[in-house]
Amino acid sequence: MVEAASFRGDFPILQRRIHGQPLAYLDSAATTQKPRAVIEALTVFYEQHNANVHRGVYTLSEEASALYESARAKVARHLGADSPRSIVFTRGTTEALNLVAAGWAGSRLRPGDEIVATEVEHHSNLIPWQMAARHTGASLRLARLGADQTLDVGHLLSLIGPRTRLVAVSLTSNVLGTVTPLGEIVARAHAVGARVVVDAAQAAAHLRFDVRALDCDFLAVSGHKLYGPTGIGALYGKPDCLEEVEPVQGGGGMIEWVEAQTARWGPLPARLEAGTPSVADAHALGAALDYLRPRMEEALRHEQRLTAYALERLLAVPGLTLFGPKKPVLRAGVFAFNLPGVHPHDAAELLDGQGVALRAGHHCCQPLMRRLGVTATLRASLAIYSSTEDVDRLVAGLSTVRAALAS
Amino acid sequence: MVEAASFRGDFPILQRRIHGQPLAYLDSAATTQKPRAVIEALTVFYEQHNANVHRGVYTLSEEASALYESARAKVARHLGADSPRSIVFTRGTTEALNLVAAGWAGSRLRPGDEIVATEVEHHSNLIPWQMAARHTGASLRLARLGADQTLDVGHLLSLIGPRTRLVAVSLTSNVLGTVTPLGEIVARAHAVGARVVVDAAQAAAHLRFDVRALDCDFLAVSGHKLYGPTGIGALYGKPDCLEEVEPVQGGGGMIEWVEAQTARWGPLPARLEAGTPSVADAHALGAALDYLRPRMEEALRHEQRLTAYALERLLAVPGLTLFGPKKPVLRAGVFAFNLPGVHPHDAAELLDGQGVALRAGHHCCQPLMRRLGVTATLRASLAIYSSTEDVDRLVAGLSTVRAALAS
Amino acid sequence: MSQDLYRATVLEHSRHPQNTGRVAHPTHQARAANPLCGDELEVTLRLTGQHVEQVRVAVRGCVISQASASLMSVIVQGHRADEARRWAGQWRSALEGEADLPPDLESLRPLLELRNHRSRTGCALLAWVALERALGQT
Amino acid sequence: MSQDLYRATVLEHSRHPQNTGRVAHPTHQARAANPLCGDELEVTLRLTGQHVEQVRVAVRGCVISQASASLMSVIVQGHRADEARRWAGQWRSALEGEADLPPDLESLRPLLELRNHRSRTGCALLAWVALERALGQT
Ligand SMILES: Cc1ncc(COP(=O)(O)O)c(C=O)c1O
Ligand SMILES: Cc1ncc(COP(=O)(O)O)c(C=O)c1O
Repeated sequence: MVEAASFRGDFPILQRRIHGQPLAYLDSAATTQKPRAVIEALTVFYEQHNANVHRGVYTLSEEASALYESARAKVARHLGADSPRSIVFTRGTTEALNLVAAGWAGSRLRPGDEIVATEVEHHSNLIPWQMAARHTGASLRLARLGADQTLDVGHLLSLIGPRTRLVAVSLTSNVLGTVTPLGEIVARAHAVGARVVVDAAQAAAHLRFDVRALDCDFLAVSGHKLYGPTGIGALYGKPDCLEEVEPVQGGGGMIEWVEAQTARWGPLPARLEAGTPSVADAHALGAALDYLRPRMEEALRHEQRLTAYALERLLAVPGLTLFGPKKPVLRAGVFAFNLPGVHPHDAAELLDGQGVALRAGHHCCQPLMRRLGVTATLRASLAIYSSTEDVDRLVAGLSTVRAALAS
Repeated sequence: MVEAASFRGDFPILQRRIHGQPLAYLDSAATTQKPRAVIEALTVFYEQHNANVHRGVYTLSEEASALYESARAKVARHLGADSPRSIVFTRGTTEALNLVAAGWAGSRLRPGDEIVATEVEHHSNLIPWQMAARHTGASLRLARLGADQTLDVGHLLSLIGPRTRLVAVSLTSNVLGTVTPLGEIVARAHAVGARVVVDAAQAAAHLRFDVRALDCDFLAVSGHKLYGPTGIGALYGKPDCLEEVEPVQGGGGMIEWVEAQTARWGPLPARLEAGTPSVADAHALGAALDYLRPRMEEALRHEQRLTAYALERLLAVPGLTLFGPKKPVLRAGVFAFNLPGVHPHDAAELLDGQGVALRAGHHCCQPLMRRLGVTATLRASLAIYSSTEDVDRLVAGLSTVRAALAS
Repeated sequence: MSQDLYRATVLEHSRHPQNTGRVAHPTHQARAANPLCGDELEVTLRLTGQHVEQVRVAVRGCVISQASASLMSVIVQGHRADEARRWAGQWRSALEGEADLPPDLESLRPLLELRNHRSRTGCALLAWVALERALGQT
Repeated sequence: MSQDLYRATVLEHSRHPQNTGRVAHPTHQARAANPLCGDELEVTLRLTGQHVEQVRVAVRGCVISQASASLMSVIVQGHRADEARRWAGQWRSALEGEADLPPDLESLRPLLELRNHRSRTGCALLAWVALERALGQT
């Protein structure tokens, strides 16, 4: 038995009942639930400190600016960045990756240059590179899925060559639950002078990592998958890499000097944050990290045990097809699977009737779905507050689904 | 006497004390304070309905999606748009204007084409057009400030000609407090086949307008200046105009079909909202509009009276230089001014010591500042919760500032 | 509501769908797909004058889209093309808005539960979208 | 705190600033600007060997930047260039971080209130930034 009781009480939504049943929330890979401390941080901000940032002189604006910058420092610390100046706030992973695609690749790549990504990527770590390639004339090469349903790292390494300028890869897959071994990839990329951008959307809350140790050039995360609010995320960049990113939005807060026809950009990271930022959401993301960091070790241990438990239980469901690796050591708590003869949307619908919330669909990974030979799957995913009971209820629910629907 | 008592109680932050004094918040043009209903909407969302949108099948995701789309409908109603499909959620006005600049102008303008904007614009409605012009080879022409310190509309009209493709203008200036008469501008622009994009950041909460009546093609607003949270805003576009906007970000939620090298975009407005949106902030913006709309008439009446009162009191301060028009009928509740021999930052600092919060600086309008012959000004701005007492305390504070600092 | 939905006639129709497959020599045909789940469906028709003589639907999809396709075929077969078009519009209005079901579409009522269930309305519309497309052909 | 700040020696120095204007034949000079408010300032120096013989500051700015410029000129004049550079760094560390003031900079203490007041630290640093730039010239 693995218990999460100490965390569960911190998440008010887990008291919700769905169709008369307690909520078993198994869609944390889509978005995590929020601890009370995060929700309260929003309230405190708006009731006590709300003002625009950008250095208003008066007390409230000083406070709002200080909270905003302190959140930046917390994100830097969580990712292991040397300096808060390496952190650009964005709406989420998608905006962060697009910022690199438009602001870095868009202005630096030339025909003949190559971007290397993978078939396993979320659309947010694929379409921006398609767009950058189309825009610049560079070409996009995708590493394939191996026969073992994990990324074929050997193939990825073989794609990195003298023309490679950028390698884009996720740290944790949102479908396979795999964790990409980045060490050799980064080394190879750097050896040919390419930059590496890491999609850490799924990793940020569930894996211990450090941008210094990874030695990646850019890394993207979403606050809402990190127990923080929607509307905030971050791009980490090494200082010299961020310096190479051209602003893609112009406006207030990012300039030093403006003439009628031209403007001189201000310093980083503000240069890449045009307009009023998501001040309150940034502050609440800081509160999420304050919540998570002292609990991180215990949380990861809990998630690992629960991952092993869920894997065992799911693999025991008759006929169930699990995608991705079957060994717990290799995987995060994300499980994509199907039941024979049952459409995933029907299954998700019937499970919802029992209070079990999980996702059905392509999970923004259409190319990967095609490789797996399906159009959609069910997906259950775990977080700090997930419990064995959630898993048990999923497994029990799957039996009733089969009974009701399987042909 | 003008009283705002009925509204003030709805805004918890107005209970704050600053240096032992009650808060007189006079920086609503930078960001408005939030009514309790908005703060509670965030809490209710995260405690009851939080899930990712993009059509998860289960109850929570259905609820989150419904709340998000219902907020879109409320924004559409507030702006007078025919359909929620005309509303694209963005982080704020800046992102909305940049979306038109990069997604519309960036892909449609050619060398020889002209963009017309004005010297009065906020950097967020100027730099995106500088960038689009540089990017496409189009040229940017700026209408000048008239001798009466309002936009020279005659000059603006004279700049609109056969090469004009886009006219970008603000509805309410965040420095002069002027309201731009858009009727003739829009008519002239349309007569030459140009699109009109309106920066309504300052107007959205303080002016009654309607995109149908304005007949503009695009219009941008910020939630945080509309009693809503930070991190959310909107771009309105006529359906055929939005159709012309190329996505500038790729990712989850905006596609219909993804291959390895290409993707087919999905329908509007999702096509222009890549990645997980600011779901909770959108919902809370909806709550802000629910709060504002039944009170709108009373609020505007209150703000108009208070504007007249503030104008009279400020003009009576010895030596004070007020920028922009001096007649209340012509202006919104935004007052940029200076005291002779007093640096605006020093004044703002001393006023803060008395609990009076107002902004000092260039207000993201450096070109306008140069036209006005200053580098910075003080700025006081009003909202639904502002009171005569706030104005009185400002005026009293200005005397002590003068006594302390004027040379 | 989910359980009810799946227990109703819906499940019957998905288990024993009517008019599946393809019409031998169709005069009209069209496909529709649901990008959310990748479901696909093809409607083939044989019209004689304005009369829908025969309808067949080939579905790869969820219970809802299967049931909706089967019900659609039963409703439409043997009726006039303009009626079929009108019913498609009425069904859309009922599902996406507040409109009530006309008597001719009474058999679809169990699927009307999807009204507050935006993620699945596409499944219940899929066959009708394909039908509209097929009838739109000249 | 604002009131205190403005009541202190600060105001005195801004009212009666020391060493204003320009050195007649400067050996070193530099400008600095605060983009936030447009304030500008020029430091001119005459060095004899490593010795800061004369300092003058021409300021158009707020009380804080004026007072800070005046205090800087008094502190630095007559001292060695490397000391002046060190003081500039120490003042920055004190203002932007937690470092304590060294005894030589004691006269700047009233301005240390700006530590928690990020919007104004630039004003208190402006003259020192220009000084560093001027001394950076070879
Ligand atoms: C692996 C991965 N990358 C990117 C994203 C996009 O994140 P967001 O939607 O927060 O921008 C997600 C989440 O949906 C994801 O799982
Ligand atoms: C006139 C005007 N335009 C644009 C903006 C930019 O709005 P935001 O910072 O919310 O993107 C502002 C506010 O700062 C403004 O006053």
